[in-house]
Amino acid sequence: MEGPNDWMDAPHSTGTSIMAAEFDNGVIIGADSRSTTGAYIANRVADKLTRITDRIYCCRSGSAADTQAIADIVSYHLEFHGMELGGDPLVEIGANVFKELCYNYRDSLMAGILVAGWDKKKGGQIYSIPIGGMCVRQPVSIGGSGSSYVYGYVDANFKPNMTQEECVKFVTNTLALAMSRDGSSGGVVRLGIITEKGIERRVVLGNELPKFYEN
Amino acid sequence: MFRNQYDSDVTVWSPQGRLHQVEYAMEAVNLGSATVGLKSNAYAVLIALKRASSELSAYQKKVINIDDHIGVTISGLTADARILSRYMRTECLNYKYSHDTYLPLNRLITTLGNKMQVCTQRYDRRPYGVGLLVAGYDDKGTHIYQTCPSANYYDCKAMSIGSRSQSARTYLEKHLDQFSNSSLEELIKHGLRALRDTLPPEVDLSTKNVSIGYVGKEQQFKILDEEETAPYLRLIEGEERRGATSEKPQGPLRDDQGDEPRDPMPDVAIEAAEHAMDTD
Amino acid sequence: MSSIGTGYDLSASQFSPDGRVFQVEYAMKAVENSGTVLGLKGSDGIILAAEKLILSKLHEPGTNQRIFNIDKHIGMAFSGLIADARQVVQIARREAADYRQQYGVSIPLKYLNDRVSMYMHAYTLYSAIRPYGCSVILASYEDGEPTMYTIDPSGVSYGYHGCATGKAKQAAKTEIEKLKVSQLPCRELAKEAAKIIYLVHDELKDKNFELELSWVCKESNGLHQKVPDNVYQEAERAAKQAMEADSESDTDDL
Amino acid sequence: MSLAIRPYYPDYSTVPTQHHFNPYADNGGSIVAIAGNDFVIIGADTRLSAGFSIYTREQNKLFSLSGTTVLGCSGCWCDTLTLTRILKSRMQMYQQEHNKVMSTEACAQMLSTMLYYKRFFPYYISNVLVGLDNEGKGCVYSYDPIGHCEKATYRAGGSAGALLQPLLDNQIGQKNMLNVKPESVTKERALSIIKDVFISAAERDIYTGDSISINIITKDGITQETFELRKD
Amino acid sequence: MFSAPPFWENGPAPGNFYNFPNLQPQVQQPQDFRQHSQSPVTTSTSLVGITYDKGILVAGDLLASYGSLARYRNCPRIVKINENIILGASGDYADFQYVKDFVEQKVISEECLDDGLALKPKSLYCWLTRILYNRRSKMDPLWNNFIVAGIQDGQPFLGTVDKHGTAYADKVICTGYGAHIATPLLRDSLDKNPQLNLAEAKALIEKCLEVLYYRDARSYPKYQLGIIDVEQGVSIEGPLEVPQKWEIAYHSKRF
Amino acid sequence: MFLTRSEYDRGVNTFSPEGRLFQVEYAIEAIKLGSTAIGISTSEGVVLAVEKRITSPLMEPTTIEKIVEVDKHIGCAFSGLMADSRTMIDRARVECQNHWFVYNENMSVESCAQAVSNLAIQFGDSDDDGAAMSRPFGVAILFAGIDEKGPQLYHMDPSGTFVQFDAKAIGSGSEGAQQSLQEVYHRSMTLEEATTAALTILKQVMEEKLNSSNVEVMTMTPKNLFHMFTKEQVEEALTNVFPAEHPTPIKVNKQKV
Repeated sequence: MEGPNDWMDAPHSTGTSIMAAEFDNGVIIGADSRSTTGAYIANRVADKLTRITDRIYCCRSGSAADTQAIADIVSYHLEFHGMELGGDPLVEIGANVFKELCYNYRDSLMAGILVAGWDKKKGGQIYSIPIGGMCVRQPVSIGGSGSSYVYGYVDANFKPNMTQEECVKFVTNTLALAMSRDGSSGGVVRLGIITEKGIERRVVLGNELPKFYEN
Repeated sequence: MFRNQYDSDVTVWSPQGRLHQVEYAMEAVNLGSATVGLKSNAYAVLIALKRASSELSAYQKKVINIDDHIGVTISGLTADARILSRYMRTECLNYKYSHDTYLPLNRLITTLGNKMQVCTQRYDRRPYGVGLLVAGYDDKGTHIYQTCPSANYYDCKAMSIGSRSQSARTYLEKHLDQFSNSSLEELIKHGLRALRDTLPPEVDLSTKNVSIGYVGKEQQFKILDEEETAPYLRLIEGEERRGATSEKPQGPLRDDQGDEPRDPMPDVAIEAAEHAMDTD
Repeated sequence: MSSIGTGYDLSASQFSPDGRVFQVEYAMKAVENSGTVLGLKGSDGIILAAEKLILSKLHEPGTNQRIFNIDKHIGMAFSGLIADARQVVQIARREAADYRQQYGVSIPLKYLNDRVSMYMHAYTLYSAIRPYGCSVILASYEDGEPTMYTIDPSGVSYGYHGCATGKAKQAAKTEIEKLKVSQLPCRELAKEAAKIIYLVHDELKDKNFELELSWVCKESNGLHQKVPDNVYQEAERAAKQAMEADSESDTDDL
Repeated sequence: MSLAIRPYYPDYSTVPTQHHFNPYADNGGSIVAIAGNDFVIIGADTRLSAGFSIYTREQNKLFSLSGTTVLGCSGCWCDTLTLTRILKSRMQMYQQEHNKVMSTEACAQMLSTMLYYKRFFPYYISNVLVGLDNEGKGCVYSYDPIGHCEKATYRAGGSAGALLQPLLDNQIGQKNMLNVKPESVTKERALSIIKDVFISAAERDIYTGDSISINIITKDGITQETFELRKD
Repeated sequence: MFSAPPFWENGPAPGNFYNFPNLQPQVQQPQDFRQHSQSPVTTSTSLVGITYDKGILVAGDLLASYGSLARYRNCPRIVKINENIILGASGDYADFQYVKDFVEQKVISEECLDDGLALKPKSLYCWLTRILYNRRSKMDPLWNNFIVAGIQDGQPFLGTVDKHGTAYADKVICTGYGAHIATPLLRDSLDKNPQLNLAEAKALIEKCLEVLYYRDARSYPKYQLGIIDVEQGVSIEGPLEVPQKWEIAYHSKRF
Repeated sequence: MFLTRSEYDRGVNTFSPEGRLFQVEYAIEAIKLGSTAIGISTSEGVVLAVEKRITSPLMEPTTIEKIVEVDKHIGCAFSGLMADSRTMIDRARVECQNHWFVYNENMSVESCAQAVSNLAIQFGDSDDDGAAMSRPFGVAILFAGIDEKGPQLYHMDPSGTFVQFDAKAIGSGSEGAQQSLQEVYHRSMTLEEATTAALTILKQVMEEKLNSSNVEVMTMTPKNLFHMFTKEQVEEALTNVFPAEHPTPIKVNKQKV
């Protein structure tokens, strides 16, 4: 299947490592930056952290086209609804709009999405919407093809109510581990720290990633 | 009869906030023959007076079965009654089909009310020109509901509608406190007496012109045939009759306060609707 | 109303020469013909109260209620045509259900109010349909915040601290203005609401009435429901006492 | 292989198993009915199963449609549930529209049209309808899943139908026998034959067993009876 | 079946121009273009349900698996519907959420009526049967096994519906692996003692979950227990731990 | 601005202050313009006799069909707007055949009348089941049939009301004819007597002279079901009405109609 020329007919797919984790006053989202068609790296510095509203972001995995379209629709929807409400929509609402789309079109879409954000009512929140369109809130969530290699690391190292910098380190480490084992993930680590103030973006370059055992 | 320019369509409010077309439709109920509904703790009974258009014709059906636990009597336009009862039957069947239990009466009446209301708000419809008395039994016990063309409905202890029904209501109000513990037989007797009060003196109840239906706990709605009706009629035979004769001649069945323009009393469709019938 | 009867008042889709839409004004009249309802926004929630006229001894108590639940956390009281109001209730309930289905959370009252008033307004634009003959009061208590709106048959809506519609709306509003509603807790407001309803009830024109009281507040955990029996009885007692005191002082004056 | 044909899960390398959805299930069960001059008896086992798993041991498969008509169903249980619910609604609609209870013959014809109406997505049920006709005589109607209707005096249907029909042919129909007088079966004999054949069926058919429920229809109404079978 | 019916047809709605009387022929909605090839994705495993003398117990673990990955470990699937119904589900978790949301809205709408009537277990059971059957008839099934437990007319009721709309009620109902492993255990116990009390029933359920944990690779040792009792009403307990014994490992060292 | 009664009779959706729907009542008036039809139900069977109005000598009298077969066991006579009747008869036929197809039994006369009536009441109210007619049908129908309850006669008017009758007349002469029917009808009538009575009354209310080409007669008996009289049979029946020596064979009605 993965022949030398598979990129010619394979669609863009964010074979990916994505994650999000709650910390004491917000959430941190993170992703690798590799975008592949088959085994060909179509973009090595892609940005997989997608803005929905100022304080709601999502991390996308699955078909690039599907997830991008969904994110655009949801973004439009929430901006509009924010105006109707006269305030920022809740993260929960954003997650539910994603879920409705993913569930209702579950047979035609291929999308695994993490919705993360901050709102006044419940603070930092993460909702995981895998293929199939279920939706569940988690304090920490990982997704994408790289995630299967790091479940153990996350289970072992995540603690509730970390400080921001502890959490940044945790997310960076997790993603670096995933990227080093998953051929479809790689490049740089992009981070987003979402708090009441909005988002702060950071990048950890590919050559500056934390190193672990490498044999 | 007073008329004005605001009564041509249901979509027109009069300056006093009335809907004349709806009020006129209420009059259709008073053109029908009288019918009585009353209930005890265990039974709900409907008793109706049937009319025959000619010596050679059969009597019009007045009591209609809706489901095992619901029956109605009608007064007004029978064609409209058929449409409504068909709707109610369908609602009951659908609910039973999907929920494996009887449709609670109040929910049926609520949906019916909402259906009827639509007809009072659109130019291309007209209000249903029929009043119903609905008797039923559900988890909340026995019920008698009254529905009006105005899409109003009332949960009643007892009620009578149709022509000259005021006399029956007077009877019912007078004996109201006896009903709740009455036996079925007692209840039917009360109903028959109330119905008889609406008759002109020269007419009496007979197995031909009376129709009785009842429903209760472990008693599916049952409409009595002539043979079954006769014993009940015999029970009240010979009793002295009252009411009826002293009644005022049938006038326009609306509030008579105020003359031209007799508009200020909002008598239909608002919860204050019953003025229209009180002066029957 | 100089243009009454000149033919410009027969359709909701027509302006009169002096720029009014009479059909909508007439629909408001229907509201003024019905029993009084009021809503009071206190420090910890909202009280809705209604004067329900009893039309016949043959009716069961509790028939034709004037206060409805729209969602778990939203209540609605109305005055005007009951059949029309029930239709509005149905619209509001459907809006609330749709919102939950779409967004996974319960509907904010501000949004519901927008939707329902838009609906009612849509019925004032065409000659083929008539405006709704009812005014509604919507009330909720969300995240510690009481909110209350009223919507008129015209589709206009505003938020209020205290509001009344129906027959005696002016008298009731005057009474409400005497209170410092926003400082009172719901238990107190229940009494005040009952007093006002008893006070504005016109015994000469209307026969008996039934008092309906509901609340949505801290004590009810943000749920809209009928007030508990003890609160109801207390309120009714307070109202009757106030009425007696009132009539005594009246006779004194004479 | 192109993605268009088989979706793959980037999240996870081992793809969850693909299921082919078959809308039908075979839930087994057998029906036997015997009609006499003034009665008709129908029996059905009460085992509801799928493959080697017994869902329940006490599932009634007889549905009384009116005071004189009973339907026995076996096969796809979800279809049975749906069909019988619709039938009950249709019985009530008929009763209200025509002011009378539907006769067994009318019911038999209606069932046939209802089944054929679903010709291209049939109810996978083997139906046996019994009742008294207008003269009070017992009658048995049997159907294939798409609505072919056959009137008989005795019939076995369902998972053990093929096993039992020859037995009934012999015992009731007196087929292929020499020197026998055709005589109509008595109620007692019919009842004992039904019990006997079910005992045999339970020995040979894993989808039949646990117990049988029996309805006996006479002019006086429907009486019900149960009879235990082996429960393994 | 799931979407609310139009309020009334051709009525005016906000933001739309009202075309009166709107007598154009009704346009046929475009046919559903989705392909119905779905299969369950995130799934949960067995449910175990048993009737005791005064009520019903339903238990199921908290895991939602993604293939063989134990991905979500806090997914409750036994929910209280109202004061006399518990609903449990195994199978696709997204489908379960969909149905759960729908039923919950149904109950809220009912509570709004405030007429003192509540959905009955047999009604929900029947309604679910119709929903699931309709979906299977569209070849677009909801990939679940539901268990409805409740009290109706003072009697415990335990029923189940599967993705076909196959429905039955019994004293013992298990779904998934439980149907093969737990059902025989429970049936045996009930045969021996038809009138279990609550404590005995709880012990029995615990035993079943223990065995299921040993033998079902998609199970998880944390579970929820739904109890509906004629006298005590509804309660959902959990997360509870499945008791485990591994001493047997010492005896089979040689393998 | 004073409005006359005519203000309330424009639309089928308008009630008069008395709660009446004038459009429907006017439709009932339309029947009184139609030709007369008489139906009598006896224990032996039902007879229908109808006047045919031959407005021009150039017309082919046999093409005026005033009595039609709906099913073997149900026949109909109608009066009023002929064109409207076609739709209703068509509905009756479809319903009867459909009933037979689904239930393998004959539809009862009452159910047949009700089915047609359901069509008749679909005016004015564009209900859930789709489009509606903007006026009521201007037809009255007599349903004569045999079902399990024996011979039956039903009458249906434009308002959709249907009632069972022992004997009923519709059309322009209906008022006088109905009165005559009340006088002559008795429960033990034979079918032949009924036929004679129907023709006699018809003769009295018709403007034309009664003969075998301007009248149609049908009997409905348990044995022969729907049977339309041939011209010869009509003539034979008429001999009872016009015996050579007596101008009026049965004394029906002194009143001049």
